[in-house]
Amino acid sequence: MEEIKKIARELLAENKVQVVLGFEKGTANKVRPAFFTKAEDIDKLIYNEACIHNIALYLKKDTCQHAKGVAITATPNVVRSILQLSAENQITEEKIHIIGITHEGKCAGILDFKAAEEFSKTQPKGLKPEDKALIEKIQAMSLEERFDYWVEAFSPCIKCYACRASCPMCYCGKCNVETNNPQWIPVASHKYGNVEWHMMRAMHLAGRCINCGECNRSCPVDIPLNILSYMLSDFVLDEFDSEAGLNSVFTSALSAYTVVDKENFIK
Amino acid sequence: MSEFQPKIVAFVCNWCTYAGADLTGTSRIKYSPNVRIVRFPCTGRIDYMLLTKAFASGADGIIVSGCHPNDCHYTSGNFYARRRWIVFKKLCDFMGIDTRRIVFSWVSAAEGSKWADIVNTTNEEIIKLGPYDSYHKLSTQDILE
Amino acid sequence: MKLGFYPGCSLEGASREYNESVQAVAEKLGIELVSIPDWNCCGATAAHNLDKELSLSLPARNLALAEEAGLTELVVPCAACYSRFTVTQHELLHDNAMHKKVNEIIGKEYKGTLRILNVIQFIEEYIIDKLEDNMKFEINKKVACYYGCLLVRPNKILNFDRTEDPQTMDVVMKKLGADSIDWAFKTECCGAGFSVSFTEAVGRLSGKIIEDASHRGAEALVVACPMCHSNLDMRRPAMDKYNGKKIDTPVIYITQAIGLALGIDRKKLGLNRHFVPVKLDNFKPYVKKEVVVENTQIMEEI
Amino acid sequence: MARIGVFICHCGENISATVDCPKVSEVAAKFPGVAYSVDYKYMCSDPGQSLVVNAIKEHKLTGIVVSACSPRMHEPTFRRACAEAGLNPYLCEMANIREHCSWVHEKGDRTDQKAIDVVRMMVEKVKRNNALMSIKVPVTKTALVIGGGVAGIQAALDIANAGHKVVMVEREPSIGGHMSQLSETFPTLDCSQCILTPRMVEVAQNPNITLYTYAEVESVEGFVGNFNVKIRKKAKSIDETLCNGCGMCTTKCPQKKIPNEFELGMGNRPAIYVPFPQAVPNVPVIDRLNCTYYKNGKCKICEKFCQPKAIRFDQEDEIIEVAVGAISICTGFDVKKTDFFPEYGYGKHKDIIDGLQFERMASASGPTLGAIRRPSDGAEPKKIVFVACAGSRDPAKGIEYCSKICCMYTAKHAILYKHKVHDGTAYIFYMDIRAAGKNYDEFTRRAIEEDNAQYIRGRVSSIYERDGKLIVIGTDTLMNHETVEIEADMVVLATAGVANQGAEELAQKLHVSYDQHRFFSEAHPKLKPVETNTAGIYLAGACQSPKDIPESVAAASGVAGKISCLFSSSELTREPLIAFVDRIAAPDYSSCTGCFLCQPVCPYNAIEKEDIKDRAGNLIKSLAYINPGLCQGCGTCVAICKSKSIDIDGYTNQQMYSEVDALLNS
Repeated sequence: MEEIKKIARELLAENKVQVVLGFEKGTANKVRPAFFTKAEDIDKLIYNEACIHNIALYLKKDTCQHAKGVAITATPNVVRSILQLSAENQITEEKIHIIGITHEGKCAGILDFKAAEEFSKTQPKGLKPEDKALIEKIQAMSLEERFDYWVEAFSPCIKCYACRASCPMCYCGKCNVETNNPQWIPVASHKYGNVEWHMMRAMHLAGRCINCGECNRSCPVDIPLNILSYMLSDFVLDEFDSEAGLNSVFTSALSAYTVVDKENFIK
Repeated sequence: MSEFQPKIVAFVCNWCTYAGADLTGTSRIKYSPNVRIVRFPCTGRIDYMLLTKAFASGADGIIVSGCHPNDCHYTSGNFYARRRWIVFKKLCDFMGIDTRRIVFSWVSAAEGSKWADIVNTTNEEIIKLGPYDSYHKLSTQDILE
Repeated sequence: MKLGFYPGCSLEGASREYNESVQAVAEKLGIELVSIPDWNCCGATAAHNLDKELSLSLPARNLALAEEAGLTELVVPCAACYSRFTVTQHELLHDNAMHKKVNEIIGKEYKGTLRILNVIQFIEEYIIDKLEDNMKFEINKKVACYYGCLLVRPNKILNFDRTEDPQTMDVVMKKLGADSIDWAFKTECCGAGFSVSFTEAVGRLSGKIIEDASHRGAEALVVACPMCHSNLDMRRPAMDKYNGKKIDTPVIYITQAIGLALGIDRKKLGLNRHFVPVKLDNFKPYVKKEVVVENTQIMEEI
Repeated sequence: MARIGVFICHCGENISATVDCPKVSEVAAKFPGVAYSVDYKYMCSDPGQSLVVNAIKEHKLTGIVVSACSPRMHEPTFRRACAEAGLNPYLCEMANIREHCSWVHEKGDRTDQKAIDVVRMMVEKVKRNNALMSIKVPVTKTALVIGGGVAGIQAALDIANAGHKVVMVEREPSIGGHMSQLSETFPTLDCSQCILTPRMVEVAQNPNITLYTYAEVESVEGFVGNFNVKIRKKAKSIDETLCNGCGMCTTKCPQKKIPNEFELGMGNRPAIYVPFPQAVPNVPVIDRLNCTYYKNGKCKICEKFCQPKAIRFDQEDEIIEVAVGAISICTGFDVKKTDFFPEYGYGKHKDIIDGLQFERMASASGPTLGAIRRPSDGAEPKKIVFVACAGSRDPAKGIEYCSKICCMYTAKHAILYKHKVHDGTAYIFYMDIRAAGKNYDEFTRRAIEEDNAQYIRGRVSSIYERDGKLIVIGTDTLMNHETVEIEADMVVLATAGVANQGAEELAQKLHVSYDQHRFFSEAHPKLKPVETNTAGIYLAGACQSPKDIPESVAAASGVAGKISCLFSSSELTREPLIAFVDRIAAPDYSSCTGCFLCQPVCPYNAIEKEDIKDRAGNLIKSLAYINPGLCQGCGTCVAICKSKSIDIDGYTNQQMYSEVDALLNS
């Protein structure tokens, strides 16, 4: 922890960065993401097991956008998000100083993107057993059961868009759901609108989701919607050997093809 | 007519399947009138959201068709489309959306009879499956509520 | 080693020597051939001229019985039976409605899991590798391999060998030390079922085959089909009449040739049963070729 | 408020016999936004078009739907009518109720309903059409001719003589193609090389033509009027500027036993060689696979004897880039070899040859200097059998089509044979004699009547060798299907003409389509026989389907005419149906997030990065920008874009969505 603080303090003191993105103590024994702009404030910077939020999200916020340099305390999920954002031309390497934190909570020092790629590869990734189990459970259902399962699962959705707001990959200035000419997705949070919204989100994240689970965590009504993009990222890895968050230059399974892509379903 | 006549929407590319369907016409090969063709420049242009939109609006079956691999008028549009279909189909399957109702095919400008076959077999298959009530209801029922 | 076996009518009757030689060779090499219990006629040429369902049901019952008996591979030495079996399997696996119907007719469920082997496939897979260790003689004769029609046709279904100029038997015969000649009548018609009703035609068709083989110096014809064998062997008078000369080139089954190379008793191979006496003898004793020696020396040097 | 006009065409009875046109018109009149609806017998006729023009003016229409045939047929016609009436031509849509409705369905309510639905779809679409201006693009007035056979030569000379530049690319070391291999030509029996060689020389000497032999097209980018072509000029190992064509190197080369491709393996050539004496250019190439120096690192005898010192062993392939405005594909054909025929012995009998080999044999410059000789022993064949349709018109062989040229050349072969072997007999097994063409039937009659060719109508089931003779077994269908057995000395198979090697790869490089036999596809079998579906790329000769010399030459001149038309003005007009990235007010400038996931999917590299900067020059945002000159309008980027920031004119999101909406919520 002290090592993280030391790095952060130095970066701010030397004016290499204007903002350090990390966590501070919140109310009621909780932690909350925080922007640190002064070296003396770094005392408040913390990192512990409770700091699970994917703060890569804030890199696209104004405070970071306007800063010349940004440092970020980055767990493996955050590192993967940063790499994917870079692959999608949303952030540049010169600006971001990654203070790596391994999955065991140890400081991995400052990582440039190349090191981050290595870091990303060595950190445990892939689906958690409970997510896998849920996917398998759903896959074992009949077609009708699956449909009913999801309609039911989405029915409490109130279209608060917390899933979108918490997802570092949902960075579009104008989300498609807000397009009304044509009205691709019905705005109302009825069954149809909910199914189509979550379906579109899953498709948009196909091959881009880095499996942080932030969408699920932020959902006030506990929809297991992360499962959709998890399932697809697993599928895309199997099918196209492509995985998000490992590479800082362009990768996207859906913006590529091979001549031998499976076509047994095409007549 | 008491027999169920499904609504089938065909999303086709202009260069191969649309031309192939033209050839079906010039060859006077008969097929079911239950299909409505929507012309796109290329399969690469076909948005998967139009597919769910079609189901929601009352389609019972969908045909998506374009040029054979390597024959795309724009070289590679169909390859990107194919990849998108693979992923979309997987997602639909996972979400319980009936992918037997979405027929993907390659029909070239020379395959007039194949086009008639695709339409007819899809029509028969959809008649067997019946109307896609579960999805239609999704869009109508809840809105009325 | 246990394989399913379907003899069919020919191998129990007129072509007993074919059966005898297959069994003798299998026994010698430690392969157990298990006959399908309660097998019936394959339908031969008669059934599929009359009734499609019947022509599929007869083989299907045999195949279903073999599956019930827990067999996974079935050796069918008769080329006609092999053709009927393979065609049935193909048709039923490609036509669900017919498959259902046939299952009802035979009162059994035919799954289609069985691999059907003709005698050459049987030799290729289970015998050829064992030859080197077991051969006593080299068949140092000039032979003409005659395939007939049913082994390689319809090629789209059987997918076996080249339709017009098959090679598999030649490969086996060369392995036995024989000089298998390149000739023109490998797949020409022998006259087949006309044997009884229109013997003259068999005389003409088979006559050309025998004449070309003997003209090119073949000392024996090698076959793998009971029908071909009986025409080429039994209808010699009609052929001689057509050719205007007597030709006494014998016709042997490929399994008999293998039997001879393995040193099996001629009687056990049924060679005494032929119309045209099989005089082939004076075979060269087989010496296992030690081809590897040179290479190992080189290897050592390296 | 939209004022849409709907025009239902009867197409004579083509539509009205199946679809109740007045009813469709009546129903369409009630669609929201439809101001005028009418049905008429022939909408594409002059009065029909005036009807459209007048209705647009009279009813102040803001868009029209012509419900008739396929837009691939008459869309341009009605767009012109719109323009004439002062309406933007892109405010016209066609509802296809002929090819997609009346011709494929039975008369009945469901068919009428389909016609109505299709019209409703297009009405909803056209309401959302945008007025568009066509795009002008400059034209590079240079043509690329791929292939230097007779078609390529004709096309190149015609274009060059019209005053335009031509770049010709030929795969082999010399131009001339198959025609240079032929002996005499039917139906006049004039010597093939005598008429071709002067044309070859003309190509070499024409100042407008740049010739690259031993070269292949590496890649093609761009679009009509503006293609960028990379040509791989394979290393000849010779400095062409120095070589004087003396031929010393070829006579001194110690490698002499390489099968000569030009003689189809019936003769030999050295490793450094000119394919044939009249080659253009007369510059040898070194066959590196067979050259002793390239194999063993020793020899260089040719270098020693080369007086102008033109041998370059270290020469490398060269990539040449050229900008052209139009491309003519003239890559010709190939013939099946005798090994394609199992029933005729898989090519193992030396005395069974194919038609092209017979041409070389009959040619005075060929391996036998024009004498007909058995390849096996050099004896003069007294009985020769020609088998027509070897492979052609045979679905079992995968070649259902007629190779077209074989009937005529087989008759020619029989005549040439008789002229050279007076006491010989020629038998010809045939299915039909197809001699449609000027003086063609007279020619086959001549073979039969004057030169005593024995025509037997029937197929050959097998050919085998016996005692040095070839036994040909066939049937005579005109003689009670009797079996015919001929003891021949030699057999010539008129093997099927097939697409040339590499046709598929070339088609993919050029983005043109080809049929199941790998022949290039024309844009329309009747009305656009020399165009491809890709604007600016044309076809001539046997690369399209088997063709004889006059047909190939005619097609080539047709292509030259087309290309000259294209080059007649310095600009051409393109359809403006292309993609664009949306623009909105500051501070967002566009809903595009600049993720550039669309960039790799564009087949034309049309998506560029555009930087939005403030007045001080600071970067605000990077956006995707679609270069309208390069975009061809496939729309793949549109479907890829998550924020729907890209749209495509003619097929906008609004249009497509409304179409589907109108179709189903009826």
